[in-house]
Amino acid sequence: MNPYFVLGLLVAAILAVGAWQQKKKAALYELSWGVQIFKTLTGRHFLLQLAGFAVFIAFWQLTVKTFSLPWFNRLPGPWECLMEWLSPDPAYGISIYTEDYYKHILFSTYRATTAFLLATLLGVPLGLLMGWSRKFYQYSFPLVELIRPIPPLAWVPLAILVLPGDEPAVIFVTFLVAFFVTTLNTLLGVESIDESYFRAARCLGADKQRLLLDVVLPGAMPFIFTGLQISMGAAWFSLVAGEMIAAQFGLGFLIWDSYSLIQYPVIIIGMITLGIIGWASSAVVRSIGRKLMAWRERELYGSGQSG
Amino acid sequence: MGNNGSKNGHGQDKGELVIENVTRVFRLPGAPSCTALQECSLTVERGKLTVLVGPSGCGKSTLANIAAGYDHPDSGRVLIDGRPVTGSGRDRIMVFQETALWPWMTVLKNATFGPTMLGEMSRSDAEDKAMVLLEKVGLKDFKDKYPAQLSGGMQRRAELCRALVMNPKVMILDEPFRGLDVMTRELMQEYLLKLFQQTGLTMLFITSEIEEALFLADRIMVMTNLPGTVKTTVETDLPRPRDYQVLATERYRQIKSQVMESLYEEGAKIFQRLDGIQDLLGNCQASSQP
Amino acid sequence: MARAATITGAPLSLRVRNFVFSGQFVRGSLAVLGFFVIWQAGSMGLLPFMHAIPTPITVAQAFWEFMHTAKYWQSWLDSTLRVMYGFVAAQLLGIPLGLGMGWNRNFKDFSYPLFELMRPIPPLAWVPVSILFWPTNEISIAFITFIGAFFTIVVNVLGGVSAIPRQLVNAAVSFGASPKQVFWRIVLPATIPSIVTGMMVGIGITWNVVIAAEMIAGNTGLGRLTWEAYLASHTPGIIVGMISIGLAGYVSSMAVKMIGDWLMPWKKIF
Amino acid sequence: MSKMSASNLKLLQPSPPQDGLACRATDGALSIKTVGKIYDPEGVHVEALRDCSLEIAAGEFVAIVGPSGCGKSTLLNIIAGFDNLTSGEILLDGCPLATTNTSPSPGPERVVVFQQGALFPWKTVIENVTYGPVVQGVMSRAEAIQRAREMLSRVGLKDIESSYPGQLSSGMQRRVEIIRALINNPKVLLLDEPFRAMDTVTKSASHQYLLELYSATGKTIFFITHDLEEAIFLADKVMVMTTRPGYIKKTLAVKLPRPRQYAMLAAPEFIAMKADLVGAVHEEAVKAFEAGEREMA
Repeated sequence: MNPYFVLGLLVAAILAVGAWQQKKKAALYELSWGVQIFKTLTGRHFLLQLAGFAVFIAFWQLTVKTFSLPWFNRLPGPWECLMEWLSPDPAYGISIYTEDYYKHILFSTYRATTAFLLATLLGVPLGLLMGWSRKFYQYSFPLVELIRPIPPLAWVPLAILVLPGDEPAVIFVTFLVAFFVTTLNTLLGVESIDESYFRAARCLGADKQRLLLDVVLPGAMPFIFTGLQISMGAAWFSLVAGEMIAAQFGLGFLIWDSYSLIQYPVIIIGMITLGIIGWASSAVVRSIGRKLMAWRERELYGSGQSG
Repeated sequence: MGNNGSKNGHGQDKGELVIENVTRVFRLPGAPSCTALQECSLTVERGKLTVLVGPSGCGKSTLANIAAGYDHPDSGRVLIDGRPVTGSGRDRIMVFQETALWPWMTVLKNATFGPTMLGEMSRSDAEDKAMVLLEKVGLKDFKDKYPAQLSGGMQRRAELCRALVMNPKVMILDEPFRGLDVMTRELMQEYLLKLFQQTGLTMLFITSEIEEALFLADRIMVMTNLPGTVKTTVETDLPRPRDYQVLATERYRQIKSQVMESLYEEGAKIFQRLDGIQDLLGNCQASSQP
Repeated sequence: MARAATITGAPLSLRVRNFVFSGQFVRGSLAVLGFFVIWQAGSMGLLPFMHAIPTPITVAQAFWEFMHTAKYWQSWLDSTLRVMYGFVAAQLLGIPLGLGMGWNRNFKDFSYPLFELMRPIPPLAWVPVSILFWPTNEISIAFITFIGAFFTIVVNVLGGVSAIPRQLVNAAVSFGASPKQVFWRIVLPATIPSIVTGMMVGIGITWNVVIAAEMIAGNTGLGRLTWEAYLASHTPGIIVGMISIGLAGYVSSMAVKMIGDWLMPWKKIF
Repeated sequence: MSKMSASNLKLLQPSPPQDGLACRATDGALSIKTVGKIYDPEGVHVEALRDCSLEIAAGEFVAIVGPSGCGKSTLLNIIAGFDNLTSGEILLDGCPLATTNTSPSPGPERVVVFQQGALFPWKTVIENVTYGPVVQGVMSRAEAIQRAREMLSRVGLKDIESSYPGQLSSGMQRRVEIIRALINNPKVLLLDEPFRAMDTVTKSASHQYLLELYSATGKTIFFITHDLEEAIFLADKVMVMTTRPGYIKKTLAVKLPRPRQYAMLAAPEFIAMKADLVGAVHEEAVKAFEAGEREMA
């Protein structure tokens, strides 16, 4: 398939999504769909955003290719990268048509997801327990504070040595960073719960176990999800570093490997792919959080009717 | 602008605030438009303390924002001494429901911000003037504290001082004591009356509490529920200075019944809409016959 | 209120004594002690996975040796300087950008989507591009460090500007302040807490990034020191490196906190 | 409300007391005997209550007024079982509820309605109301829902059972919270300034609902406020508490007939009672205020 054709398809898809969103907006402002799209397209907001992108792409193309300025001329140009990405027959072996591209994505996603889930499964209960039991907090908090200042990436060499193989090492390092973020945010969440909720529950006859289930967990939920979103970002952050240092596959590896092999457009492809996946994964966490915290959403939108 | 305005009782720089046929409609996406104010007119007389009472959400704050110039009416106008004004200006200082002291400045810096920023006064003159006012409200020893170090009541007093240092023509107070407990609130009211009597400023005070209105006002205006207009005006001709002895007077009782009847009628309308209370109105009407 | 009054009122000696004998202190010490016991037991092969880890005493000895080499201190200096350059540059560019985006709608429309597009790219993915672009290795590592702190500070400043309570600005406007005065005397100080939060988060990220970048592409620095210990299979050296990095991160966080306290005297009081 | 039919109100009558309670209570008379409370967290002691004694008969509505920080809430916390006492004892129907030897434990026979409201924001109205009976296991979920629906509809809250508290007005929230307390059939209802920060009109409506529920259930009510007018309007007895250390300085029996009506707010005897109390309270308020300012300086 022709790369231009694919490019056209992509642009069309983006436009379609944008137009669909305008339909919702049109209903909100009681305008017809066409008028709404026209208003958006000619609105200052949209034009400025477009200008922002245009200036950036133009700057990239002009400095790197057209004028080939010193320093800049070592980088690949935007068009070159785009064509490589969309090419059925890529010069350096990585494009949306090649199996390798997806293999790298899959490896990275698998590692990030495993680490993230592990961190959530361990970090959330630990944080809840720390916030729920004073004694447990007093035992565990100094330990957490002892280990936390060490940047997770400093663990890489030790992890490789101690754990069997590179794969667990990379996952461990990714896990570690996500774990601390999740635990501490969960703890913060429990601490943020107003004392009167605990008192009310005890008044109504709840025992300690019920408190954990009915007050601590739902009360800390907003903070937990803020923590999970940060933890997702942090997981990708250290995953890339781990892969660059110690892995055989994955996007971080791809970027570093392409650098060594002088396949510069692939670096940019890898970066953009990482950006898209990173963004998408936090969007997933965010939407799960919204589903679980319907009460919060409704509170925000329903506040209009209070009198 | 005379700097001695805060001293003399009836200076010529006290303004008269007139609100003429003001209408304000809010249009929000996805919701029916809401008329907050409809042809609302009122006059705040020179050197008088006028209190505007109404149920919450009746458009009182919208009116205050328009009078202060933070919001613009769809029609109608605001006049100070017969001169129409638009936008906010230093002739109308507003004291807000939520504290608006700048948290990074000490009490004294807050109070002297206005005059020194405008370059009207030297720093030391402004500080002298501010200190006189701070002393009056018992904050002399707190001049170097940050707002977060003060109690709620102290913050309100500091804010009053900050506004008075600006020597405005009209002061607009939008439920300034809301959220304070009743007892602190009563003490704040006493401070406000003291300042009012000393400066003779024109004040528009907005509240939802009848007691507060009765204690402070020269004149009480009751607002209708949405769309807001002034429904009843009651002259509060109780003797000043007022203290709790005034509670026992017959005139106080009359005024209270009158305002209560008018206010609860509006309140009942809201509650019919929200919750379906029927009886509040019956009770209110009974209250007008002593 | 009653409690707040008493805590400040008690004499220091009493407070210290109360603290030392409190359950909190005893339990915390027990936990830390337990940690070292487990470490020791693990190193002696009593626990799975951990036999490769040297005992605390071996590590302490290695630490002592490291402290007598010039290279160790040079690594401290190199890493700290890289963090400083990147961090300071991120503040210098990020704070005005964030303020600009918060203050001017048009500027925000122009730059924000682009900014959001770049933000999810992990800082370390910039390593190859950075090495390609910048003439020296030193600048490229500092650049990656800069990327790490830059996005955080901008997001925080932007959030801070948009969260300024409306009435703080309104009050100044009604006192007759010009837009310029409002910006310098109200918006800027009101944003300082967010700036400091951004700096606190940023400094943590910066150390993370520097360590990784040094491992991947550096010749010197604490990250490299650790990596070289790994290459030489000198396990105590790895742990010394980790501890040093932890210390460095901790000290810089404290420094940033002090700067924050100095910038915000009104927040320090409690 | 007077127009509410008698059959409707029956639904609010207390159900027969549960068996198996150590002290079988039918009424809920609370007697507080020379209670003292000293906070001593870091070696410097603050005396919140000193020799505080008061008697509340079964089914009586008592309002405690006093300036902020005078120990009203401390007393309520001790009765509710959130805090222990340093001296004295509290008896409920002659059985010790709190003494210096017992560790505090809250329970469904004395439920608190909180100042800022403590409906669980993550539970719907019906889940909130049924929480107590279901957790205690005294009703099945279906029974509890049935009963909650009945009770809610009697206070004008019919169509909101699947709403979250955040979607309700403050007046509605407080009514739901009172129902959440009453569904447990408590002996004493403890109200900690529940109508604080409401505007006059909402407050008045909330008063009406509370009085309705009081006359329907006949529960003992311990009501804390700093609003004199509210206290007189609602209560059988108004007690004035001093600033720290707190004790009862003055007790006033309110001789207004029930049902209370708004006309009474402007009635001469009401105003006379208010004037009687104002002096005592004002004195304490000024003391507390000055102490507060000194403390901050």
